[in-house]
Amino acid sequence: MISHQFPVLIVVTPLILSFFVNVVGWWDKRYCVPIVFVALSVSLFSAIGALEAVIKHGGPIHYHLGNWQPPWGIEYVIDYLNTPILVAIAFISILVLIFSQRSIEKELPESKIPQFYTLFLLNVTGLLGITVTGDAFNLYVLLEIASFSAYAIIGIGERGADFSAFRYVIFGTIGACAYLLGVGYLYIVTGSLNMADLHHLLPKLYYSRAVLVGMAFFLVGVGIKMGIFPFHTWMPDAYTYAPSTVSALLAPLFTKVGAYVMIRLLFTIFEPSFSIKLYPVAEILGWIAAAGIVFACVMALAQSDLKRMFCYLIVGEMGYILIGIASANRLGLTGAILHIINDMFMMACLFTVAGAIMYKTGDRNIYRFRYLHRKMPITLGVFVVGALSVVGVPPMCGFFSKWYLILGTIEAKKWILLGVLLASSLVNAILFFRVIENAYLEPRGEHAFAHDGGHPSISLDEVPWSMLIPMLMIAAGIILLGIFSGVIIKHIIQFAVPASF
Amino acid sequence: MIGKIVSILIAIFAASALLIGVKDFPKWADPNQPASLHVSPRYIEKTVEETAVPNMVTSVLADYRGYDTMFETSVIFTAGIAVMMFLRRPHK
Amino acid sequence: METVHSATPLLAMLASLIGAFLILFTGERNRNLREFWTLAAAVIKFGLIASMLPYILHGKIVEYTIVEVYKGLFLQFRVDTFGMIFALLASFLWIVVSLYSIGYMRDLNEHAQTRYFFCFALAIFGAVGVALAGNLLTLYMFYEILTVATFALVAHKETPEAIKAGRKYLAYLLTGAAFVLFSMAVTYYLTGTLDFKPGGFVAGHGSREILSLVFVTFMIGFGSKAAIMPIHEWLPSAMIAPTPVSALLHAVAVVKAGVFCCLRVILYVFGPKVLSDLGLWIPLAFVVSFTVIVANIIALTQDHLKRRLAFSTINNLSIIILGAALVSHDGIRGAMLHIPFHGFMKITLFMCAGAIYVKTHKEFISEMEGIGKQMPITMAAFTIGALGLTGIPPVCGFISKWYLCLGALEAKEIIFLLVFLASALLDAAYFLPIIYGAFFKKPKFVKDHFDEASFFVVFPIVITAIGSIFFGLFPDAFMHFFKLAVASAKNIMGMGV
Amino acid sequence: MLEQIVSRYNYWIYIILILIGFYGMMAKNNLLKKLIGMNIFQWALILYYVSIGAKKGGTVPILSEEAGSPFEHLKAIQCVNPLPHVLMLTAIVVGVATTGIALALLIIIYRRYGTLEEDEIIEELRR
Amino acid sequence: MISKWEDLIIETLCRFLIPFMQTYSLYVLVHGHSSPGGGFQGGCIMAACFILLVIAYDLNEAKKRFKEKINVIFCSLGVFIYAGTGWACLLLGGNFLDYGKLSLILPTDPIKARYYGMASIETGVEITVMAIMVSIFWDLVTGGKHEEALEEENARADCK
Repeated sequence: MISHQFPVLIVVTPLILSFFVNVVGWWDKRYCVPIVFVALSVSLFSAIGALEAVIKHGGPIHYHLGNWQPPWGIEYVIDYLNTPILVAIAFISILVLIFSQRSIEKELPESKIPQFYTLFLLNVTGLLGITVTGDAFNLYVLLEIASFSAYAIIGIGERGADFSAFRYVIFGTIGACAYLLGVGYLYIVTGSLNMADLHHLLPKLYYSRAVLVGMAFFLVGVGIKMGIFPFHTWMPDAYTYAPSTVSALLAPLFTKVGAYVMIRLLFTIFEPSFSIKLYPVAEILGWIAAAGIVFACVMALAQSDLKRMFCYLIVGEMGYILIGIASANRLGLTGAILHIINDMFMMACLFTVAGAIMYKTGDRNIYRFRYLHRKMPITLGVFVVGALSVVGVPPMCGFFSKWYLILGTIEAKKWILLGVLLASSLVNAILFFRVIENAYLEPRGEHAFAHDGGHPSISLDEVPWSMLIPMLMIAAGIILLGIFSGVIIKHIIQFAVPASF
Repeated sequence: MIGKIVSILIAIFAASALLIGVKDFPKWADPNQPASLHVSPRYIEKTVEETAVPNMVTSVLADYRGYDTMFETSVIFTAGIAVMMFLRRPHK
Repeated sequence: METVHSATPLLAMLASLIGAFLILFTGERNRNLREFWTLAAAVIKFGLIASMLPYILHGKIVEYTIVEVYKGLFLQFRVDTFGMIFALLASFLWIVVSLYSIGYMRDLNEHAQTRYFFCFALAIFGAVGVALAGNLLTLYMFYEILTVATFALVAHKETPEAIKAGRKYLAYLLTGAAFVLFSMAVTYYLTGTLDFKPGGFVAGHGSREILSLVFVTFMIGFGSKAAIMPIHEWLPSAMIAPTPVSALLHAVAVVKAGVFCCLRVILYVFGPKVLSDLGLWIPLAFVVSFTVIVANIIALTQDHLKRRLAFSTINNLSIIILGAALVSHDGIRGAMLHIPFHGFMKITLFMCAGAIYVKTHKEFISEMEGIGKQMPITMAAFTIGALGLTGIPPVCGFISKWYLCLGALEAKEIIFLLVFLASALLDAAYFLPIIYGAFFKKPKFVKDHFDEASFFVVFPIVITAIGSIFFGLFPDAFMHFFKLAVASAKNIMGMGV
Repeated sequence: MLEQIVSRYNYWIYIILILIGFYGMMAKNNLLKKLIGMNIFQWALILYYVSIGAKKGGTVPILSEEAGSPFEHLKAIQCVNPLPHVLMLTAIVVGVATTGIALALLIIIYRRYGTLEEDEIIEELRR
Repeated sequence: MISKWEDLIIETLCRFLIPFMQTYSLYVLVHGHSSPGGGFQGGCIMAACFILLVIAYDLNEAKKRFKEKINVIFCSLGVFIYAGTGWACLLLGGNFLDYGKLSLILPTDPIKARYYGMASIETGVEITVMAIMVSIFWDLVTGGKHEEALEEENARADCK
């Protein structure tokens, strides 16, 4: 009985508890985190349940809200594509929540904490809803919830956050409106809002220009939310100035969910035949991806601020996912879907590390990290894991998704994309070993050579366990995802790739 | 200045893109456009016997697509909380 | 060839991995315990690997699959004769080197010893993983781990030059890794498998051009680690690292791993047949012969002892690859024998250099005149190693070189025979002066009483020196290098001995 | 062409509005003007959606007993399409919420930098 | 605008108007089913009353009638009623927001139950919209510092 309700429980539990958080937090702030934790763990549980249900049922499961048949009512659809992403979102948001307590206490005025956690929960609700919904307009509403809470929790960051948040409001609204235009253009020629229904209605309209324009605006809207290359301009500022918890929450989840929406759009609303063969969408995406990765690498090399460097890294990672989509074959898409999940973990790892360093030193400039490995060894250990994963060193998960992307580009004979992939991983190596050098190596003479044990003045000063445990779990997740990526693909992702490939 | 020119060019580009789509639209207020034929008729014809509410907008808003409306309300809620968090000072 | 499914390879790997983390968590607090972990892990690892030797000698293959990655693509250990050679060499020399580095580090009172031992253990983890890997993907995985772990060792001294050397090392090796990744992916796309097979598995897949391209990229990729000219530049500059590290780099783990990978690709991915069909071995052979000659000539000009040794290493590595590249039975045999034998001799030489440095802080050959009177044991060992490299019996270097020359003859390639001989001569030309100076020249300052380095430093030197003579006399003694090499050559060429 | 325009003039109007709003959002230097441009943009969209719902000869989508039309025999042709109106109720609310958040942000920005001109704020941030 | 105006006509007029406005907003709410109207519209009208109160009198006056704590609770309460209705349907064994299932606890048939379900959620919407609008208004006009802003303005008024 309960198992039948999993799809909706994933979303409505955090929603209804977020109202509690607001009221209860008004009386006593100490109850905020536990309530949020309960809400998120319920969604995690339901997400896992949904995953099991999908695997048992062996196909998509539809849930009709208000018991109205689609396309009249709104439906939730869980299938092989979105359930793993749901699980990942819920899991990471729980870890970030545990991580957040201390750093939020440090970075926010105490009076804002209840509202912060309300918005935190609403944001996760929105992201989960976007992932699970099967209705184009419902997706828009949830996108707006996620975006609004994102604007808000970004805007309370350090100096400059408010301005970048306003910029984000402008860009986000353009994106949302572009998405809404896309929906409208599809609605006026089909009269339907349900994704599956659109999938059936559209093929006979594939030569109408309205559909093409609608798709174009879809892509632009989603692209802005994803922060892919030409539309990324809001992202570095927003995620850099935001509180470190917030960037640790949004950077992994929001952009990846956008990537998920793009895959849904290209392969569920439209058919691959339209979005790949009829129009050269894949080609265009491929070029955008290549340009974006190159741009991101260059910009990231120019940064000395850790978080900002990571932000440009996200632009590059989005480019990887686009490459997977653009290579338009089974391997490439497998890589893209796998990379969505892997990248959630990698970015969560990196941004939580950045948050931990901020918490202890209050400084993000990578040229001032000297002796950090004596101060916070565990944090840096986690950082190294994440870094190696992004660089693409097996057995970290980053390598495996890159492996499938490479195979995909080879199969699609897109040699330029292949070159970009390989070269960018080298640039990532430069980026990260720059940081690792600054953090680990101590040019001789600064520490006494004769007596070991090194600098007396610098002693172990690690962040509290409530921050370490989530980081360690994420690092473990990175390695496990890498080793067992084969299992995940074998049982889940290979069914998520549209059958027409 | 350059920025203004560039932005107006972009705007015109976007608008012309939208206009290209408009060419294939059905005529305005055409009773036989797909939007009026595919999903909406049920809302109009069945609303009373299915929901006992004569106001179709309400029935669609609150029942057929009630889930949207819930999140719509949550959107307002979100905005309120956001404004509260941005501006409101702690109480003495 | 029947396969034995057993978890021994995994356990052997875990030994050093767990050891590494025990070292890390023990840290500076309790040095003896920390170094006990090092030795314990080393011994256990060697024991586990040696325990697989009987199976291998009976022509079996020990296999352990960790997990399936994709269709027909596994993370998998597969121990065959060739892998066994390298695994035995690395794990045995780890014991020696860790003994040595304990002494070295303590005598010099180096900093950050925990990190040093940790990365050392990880490097061995990677090297043995490369040896035991059953397919290219697994091999690549451990190859990368090895690269990253060694970076910290190369940059260990943390002087600006050291950091520069580390960067150079990473730049070369990660670029190489990217090439490897590319060619690996293409290979998988063409053949649908990456499992090593004696005699190669790419035959019949893909066109001439694509196969040649893949071979070239493979060679660039792994050659960057095997220090084939012109991509050898990182190796001499990595000499800045502490001597045990150089010893590890040269004799045991890193460059040997590179050569090992090259041989894997030449013999187990492409196979002699494809090589000779596509005529790919000729350019390869010429490149490496060029490397041999030029490296030797450069070595003549070096006065810094370790740099001279470095170029001698480059020369010997290329000799190994050359032996494999002349697709001949004896050549392969010689190449495979030269891997462990060169390991023993070269590690002796490096540890001698280290001992001299520990005692006298002398790094330049011109300063070492008469040092033989001061440290006779060390210099005796040095002499053995040097003579071995020049290919003088009864030191083991003779045997491998003998087979290499036979291989050249078998392949009817007189040029390459000449290359082998020339390299031996040149070896003599730059080693003998050192020995002569050390023993017969008058020291600048008179110091007649013996003044050896500490026990931990000298003992390993003696072991390896004795080892190199021992293997020269009984090449098939307890590690059975000879038998293993013969067996794998047989499998590859597919003909009886 | 003219027929095109006349028969779809509502779409032309909304596109012109979108053009204005988009230009305002991108080109204006004053953040408040950007915000106004944003509102124009959104309301243009709402106009577009609502105009989808129109039907020639359709009445308001509300049944009333005294109209004398028994519910059963009501045909879809007689009422305008209620769905776009519902969607636009949501869009309106979203627009209001966006404006609220943006205004709150502007208040903070003005407090912190003492101006709403974008370039001046960027100058301030550089410092 | 948040300080006192001292204008008899306006005050009396508001006293006279506000009850009617509130009644009207409730009318719009309950007749939303059979005529134009509903939660959002009603909520906005209801919020307008309190805003008018602030304009005509001052913030304190308005806050006396509509406490801030109450406001915060109402913000959540409305949405909670909405989602709670959905949950009720869930717990009664239907899908989320399947009002038909409410007939198990309401003395009506499933069709009519939908009517009542909608009524309840419209109420929720009205409450939330009203509370949020008022609170946004308060925060925006006073820049968040409610009473202090009031005192500042009064001080300025005294200086004049």
